[in-house]
Amino acid sequence: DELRIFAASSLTEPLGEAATVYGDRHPGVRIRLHFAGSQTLAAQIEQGAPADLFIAASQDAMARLERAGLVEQPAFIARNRLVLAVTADMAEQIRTPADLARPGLLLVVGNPQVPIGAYTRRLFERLAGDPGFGAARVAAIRNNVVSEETQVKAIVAKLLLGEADAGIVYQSDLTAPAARRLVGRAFPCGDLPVARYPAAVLTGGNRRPAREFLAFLATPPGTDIMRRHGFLPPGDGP
Amino acid sequence: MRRPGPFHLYLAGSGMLIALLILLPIGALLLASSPMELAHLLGDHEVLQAIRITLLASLLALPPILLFGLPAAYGLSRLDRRRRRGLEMLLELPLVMPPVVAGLALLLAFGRRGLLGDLLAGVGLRLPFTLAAVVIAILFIVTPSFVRRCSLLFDSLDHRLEEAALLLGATPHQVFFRVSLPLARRGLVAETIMAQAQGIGLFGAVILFAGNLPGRTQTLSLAIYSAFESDPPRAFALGSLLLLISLLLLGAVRLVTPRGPKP
Amino acid sequence: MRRPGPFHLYLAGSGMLIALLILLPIGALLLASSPMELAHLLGDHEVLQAIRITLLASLLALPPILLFGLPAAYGLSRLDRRRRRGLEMLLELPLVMPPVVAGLALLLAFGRRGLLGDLLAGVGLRLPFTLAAVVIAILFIVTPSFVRRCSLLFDSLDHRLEEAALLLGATPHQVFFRVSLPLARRGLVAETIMAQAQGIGLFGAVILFAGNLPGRTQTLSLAIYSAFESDPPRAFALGSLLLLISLLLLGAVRLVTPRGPKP
Amino acid sequence: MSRLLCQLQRPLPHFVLDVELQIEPGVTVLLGPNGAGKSSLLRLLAGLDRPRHGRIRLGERILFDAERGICLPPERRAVGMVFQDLALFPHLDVRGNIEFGLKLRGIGGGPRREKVAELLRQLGIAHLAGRRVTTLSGGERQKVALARTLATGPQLLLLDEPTAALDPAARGEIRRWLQGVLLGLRIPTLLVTHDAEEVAHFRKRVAVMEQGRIVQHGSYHQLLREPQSDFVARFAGINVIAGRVVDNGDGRSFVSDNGLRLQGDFCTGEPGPATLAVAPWEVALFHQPPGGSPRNVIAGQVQELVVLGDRVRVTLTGREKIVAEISLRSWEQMGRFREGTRLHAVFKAQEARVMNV
Amino acid sequence: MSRLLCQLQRPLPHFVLDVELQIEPGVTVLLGPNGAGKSSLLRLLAGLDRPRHGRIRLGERILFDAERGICLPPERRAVGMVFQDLALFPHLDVRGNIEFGLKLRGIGGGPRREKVAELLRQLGIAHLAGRRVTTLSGGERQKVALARTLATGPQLLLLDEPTAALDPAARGEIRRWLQGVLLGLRIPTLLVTHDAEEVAHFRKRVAVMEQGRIVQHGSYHQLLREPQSDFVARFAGINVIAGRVVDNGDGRSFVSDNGLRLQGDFCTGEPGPATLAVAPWEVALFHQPPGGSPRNVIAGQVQELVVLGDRVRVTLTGREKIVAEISLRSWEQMGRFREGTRLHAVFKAQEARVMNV
Ligand SMILES: Nc1ncnc2c1ncn2[C@@H]1O[C@H](COP(=O)(O)OP(=O)(O)OP(=O)(O)O)[C@@H](O)[C@H]1O
Ligand SMILES: Nc1ncnc2c1ncn2[C@@H]1O[C@H](COP(=O)(O)OP(=O)(O)OP(=O)(O)O)[C@@H](O)[C@H]1O
Ligand code: MOO
Ligand SMILES: [Mg+2]
Ligand SMILES: [Mg+2]
Repeated sequence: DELRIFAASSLTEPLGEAATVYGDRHPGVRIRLHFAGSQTLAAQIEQGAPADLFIAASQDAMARLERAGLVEQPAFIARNRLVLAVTADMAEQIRTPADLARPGLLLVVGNPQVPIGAYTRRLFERLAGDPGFGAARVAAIRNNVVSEETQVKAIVAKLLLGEADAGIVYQSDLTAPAARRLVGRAFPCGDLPVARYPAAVLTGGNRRPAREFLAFLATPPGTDIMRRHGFLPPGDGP
Repeated sequence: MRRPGPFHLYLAGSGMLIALLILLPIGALLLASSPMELAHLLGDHEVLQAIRITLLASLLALPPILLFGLPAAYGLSRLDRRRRRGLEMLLELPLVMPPVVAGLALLLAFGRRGLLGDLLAGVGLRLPFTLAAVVIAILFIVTPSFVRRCSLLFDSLDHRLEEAALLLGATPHQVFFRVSLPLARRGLVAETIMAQAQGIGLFGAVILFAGNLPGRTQTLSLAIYSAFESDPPRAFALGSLLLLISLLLLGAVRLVTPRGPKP
Repeated sequence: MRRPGPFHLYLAGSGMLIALLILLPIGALLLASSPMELAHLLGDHEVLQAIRITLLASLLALPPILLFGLPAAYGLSRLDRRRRRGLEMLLELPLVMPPVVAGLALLLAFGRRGLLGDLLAGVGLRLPFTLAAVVIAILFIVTPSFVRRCSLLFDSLDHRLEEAALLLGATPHQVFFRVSLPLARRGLVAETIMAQAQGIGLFGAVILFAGNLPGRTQTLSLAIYSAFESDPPRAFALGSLLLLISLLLLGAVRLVTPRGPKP
Repeated sequence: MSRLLCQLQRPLPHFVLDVELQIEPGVTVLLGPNGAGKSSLLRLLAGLDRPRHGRIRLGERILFDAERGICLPPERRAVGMVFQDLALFPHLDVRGNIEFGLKLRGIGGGPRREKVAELLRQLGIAHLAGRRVTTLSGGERQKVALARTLATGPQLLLLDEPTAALDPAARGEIRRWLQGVLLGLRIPTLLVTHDAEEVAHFRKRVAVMEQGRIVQHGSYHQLLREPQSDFVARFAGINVIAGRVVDNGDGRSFVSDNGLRLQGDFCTGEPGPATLAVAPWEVALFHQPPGGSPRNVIAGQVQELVVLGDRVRVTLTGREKIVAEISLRSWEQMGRFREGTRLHAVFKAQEARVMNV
Repeated sequence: MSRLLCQLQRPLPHFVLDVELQIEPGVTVLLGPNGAGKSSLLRLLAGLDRPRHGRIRLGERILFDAERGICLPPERRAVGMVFQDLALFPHLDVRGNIEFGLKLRGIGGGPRREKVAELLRQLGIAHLAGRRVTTLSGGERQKVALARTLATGPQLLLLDEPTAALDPAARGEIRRWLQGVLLGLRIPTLLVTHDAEEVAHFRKRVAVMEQGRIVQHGSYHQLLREPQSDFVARFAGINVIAGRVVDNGDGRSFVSDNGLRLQGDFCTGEPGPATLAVAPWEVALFHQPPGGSPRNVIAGQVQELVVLGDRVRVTLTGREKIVAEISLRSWEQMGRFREGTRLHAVFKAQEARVMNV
């Protein structure tokens, strides 16, 4: 049996590991992983790519396939929190997100058209609405944005290379060994936007192994792998 | 003309095959969005900005490409074979680099912590996240193969004509400007057009090295990529737009450059 | 040689500037990972697979490029100007397309739901996510400019030599194979090398059209992208590896193609 | 034993090339001023350019017929051509150039090597066999071009100034060799040349082209006797004086456009525009006007004096310009006169010809 | 009023070019067989190639000195050169080619236009001014190349077969015009040619090159009288017979390598290897061997017969080959003999020269 999983690139690490573990337990199943941007994957599936399971990093891409009737009912398999990543050099200067307002800082965020950027924009809106933080400060922070990357990892790369001082990324991005040179700073307010990873079995694919793999991800070994790579359990709600 | 023999069919067949290979995807892309959508895009501020930056960057890249690329190509074509080999390989290398790698390499060289970081900081220059970075990325990707190919064109010139010019009193630079350049003109114009085209389509290296800030460094190509993640049909439409703009541009360049006589 | 005048300094200076533009990023990239790391990569199964696929795909793309590209270029260079213009623009268009757009366009054309989807399905062909798709992506990106540039090289041949061959009894195809090709040989070899190099570095179009399946369609360039997502330093190292392999390749090609006499 | 018949029209920038020509086996020399259309005619015959109208027949084969829409491509015409600018293949060495056509015909191994060796020997370039053609001297290149064309055994041979770059010795040799070869081959050959000696050599059939038309066609001897154009006269070195025949009661006289009046038996022809032709060796020179009633005397000053072997060519300018060729001995006897000397030229009446134009 | 002095060495593939030459203002003709190194010498003088050893001085200016490490680049030598293959600029029209050098010198507007117009007129190509050079005929191209070089006012002129593609009339005209121009310019000029008439024209100074060396240098007259090599003899059309002078008691005789024995006053020179030179016009032909004791008679068969104007050139082969030139009249009187006829050639003793070699 072959299981063809199309998954968002940000899941490269945990899904790779999960596939190995799952493969050990189910020797009859060969897992093929295909990582790319969520929309790339959606476009490929639309054009008839042979996939059994689709795990996206945004609801947009999933919704697109749902509308086309290409997937079954999706379910979330993980969540991811936004964090502020700061280079080691700047750890002193940037202790809290409020410090981002300092003039001259180089801040890199996601493009609002990609999931990370959309979440970041919502985050800024929340912060602006938070009297404790202040709209003026958010405006100053936005002023420090030098780039809106289309890939989370591009933000990480810029921080690792020291091109930028701080960036807004997912919690999971800080778990990679290379990211140890970055410092994470949590955002203050409680009601933060959270990224959700919907997964769905394709209607035209090999459904049984896909469902079984999804089920595995929800078992303790599965959630454990996700957690170790910085992802939160799916929780509930939309 | 003569009656077409099997060889002519082979030529025509090859041509048609390649035309199909190009036309099918392009046609499919253009069909995927309606003219209305395209017209609509032209009213979008961000799109217009991206077009502006695309044109600006490729326009800014043009003078250095010509100013340094042409003489470098000419110099290369005048070197002896042994010395050429290494240089030619050097010029071919950037072609191999996938966009991410090229972008990373550029950051490693010209970034804040890069090889030249301190030097550039010393003179108060910060390249990444600026239009300059877009231009440098274009230069890095486009110039080497431009130089390599122009040197091929210079190679194919008749050396006697340059000697004849020398004997009429032309200094080497006059020979270059009045004989070599005009003789290779057709080819050089074509190469320049292609370099520009390549610059317009550049994506990976630009996004890594220059970042993606609308109105500052976001080229049309980056805008397309951004749109693709949230609104694929818009990306299709933007892609069509890019093609149409380029078509106009390529046509315009052809109109303004009267072709020299075929040597 | 003569004493270098200001013009020679200009030539040499331009050359050095461009050499720096290439060498700095490449050097920085190579310095970013230790030889140990590189050696380590060569023991990695996935990396070896990616190398295999990269080489395989660009090797498979070579015959069609030469078989159809060269005659198409030759045919083009023999057309009259009016008919050439449109075709030349057509050949320049794919250069402009950002990789994503190119990939999309390919999907729209050759995908299961694409323009030719039913046709291809009818003959039992499924292109996306196969090695064939990688090859087609390479062909789509590389062939047009290859054809355009080779036609420039054919243009610069002395037409009299082809006439002389005809009069010695050569049929048009003999003229092509025995006169035109050998005469343009140096340039054609160079263009072929560059086309191969470009194919190796291809990314965006491949990931969209052919997917990123390790062992099946994951080229080194895609492997770098994946590594970039999980382990950026590994991506650097893979980038260096890609450069070194290409360097070896480019050098090897030079060794096996004895250069014809400079015409 | 096939002849070439052609009747062609094609517009050139300044005039229309309009030729009707029949070329027998053997050499026909094609003469004409620069830009007359000689090379253009050769290209039409070879099939490299296409005539607007007309037809070309070589023996039984129709190479071209505008009306019937026949146009054999060059490679199927079996026409050999040596280009004015040679067009050697720079990517091949001397041997490679010569055996090019043989290889195409599938002639391999021994026979090919022998054929090439023979040609190399006959042209005296055996030592160059392995040389790249770009390193040859002008004359060496020309020999290779000749060998390359002859190797293919063409049925019609078009030679565009094939010996122009050869040194005189080589030229003479190759001319003789060519003659031998062509005698053996017996194929129609059109030889473009500007070399009078070459014309003298292949003297039987000479065609003269001017402004795209064949203006004269015959033996060299006929040309010399009745040059029908300025070019032919100047080519042959004949004096031609333009004027008109007038009838003056007691006979006719010739009055040149510049007012020189000549009388005598030679003034045949009808009254009206005419030209007078007289060969330089039929002109005698005197310090004093000869006695009697000198009716064919032209007085003038020596403008140019060239010693050619044992003869001296003297150009005299007075009312008309006239060239005389006298023996070195006469010149010495006349005191080795120099430029500027005033002399009188007299020509033997029976040698001069007046032709109506 | 500057002369060119050169002393050069440069290895070529088959021999070493080794030339010592002094060229006075005016025209020096350079002759030599194909591949002798003439074009190569011109390239060295022009600075396009670099000699291994030696020096070149033009008037007071040192163009090259290997020892002192001086090597003026071509563009600063003020050397005009017409290439054997012309090398016209295909991207410029005729006018553009001619004014190329003038533009470089910053000569603009009126003076430039006038200069160009004058040259165009003088060469008779005014109607071609706007033509692309690729559309010119061979002869037209050569005229443009000449005009282009002369326009720049060079101080040394190197002309590599500049009239080879011209028709004879144009050749004569341009030769005369060139002579006029050069007389006016008074600059040293080296003219490579294979045309005997051209040599006769510029007869005062002739240099002969063979195998990379100047083997003879003098007036054409001297060359004709004492051809010091086979090439010169054949060039001038002189008969040269190789043999040796032998002393036989009652005087000396000349014995050719093929065993022909000739006796007479002309057998001067020391015993030993020698050549006998006799001009064709000094050879008389007879059906029967002339009476008396014919000591300078060569019997043979007519191998070739060419009518040149009023003379007939007859090639006789017997023990030795000898060429005679007789008048058309004599030939007619001798019954218009043809190829194959057996004849006897006799030369006037006082005209033959025996030279020790
Ligand atoms: N490709 C062309 N385009 C325009 N005009 C041309 C072209 N080729 C030749 N001509 C013109 O046609 C005329 C005849 O040229 P052609 O080469 O046949 O002359 P030719 O008799 O061979 O002269 P020559 O003895 O100088 O070689 C010339 O006036 C020439 O300028
Ligand atoms: N670039 C070169 N490489 C090798 N050999 C060459 C080169 N150029 C000339 N030669 C050789 O040098 C010799 C002299 O050539 P050159 O062209 O000087 O002869 P030339 O006297 O001008 O003859 P021609 O009268 O035929 O033009 C020839 O044997 C020629 O083959
Ligand atoms: O995980 Mo994504 O779809 O590359 O943001
Ligand atoms: Mg011609
Ligand atoms: Mg020469």
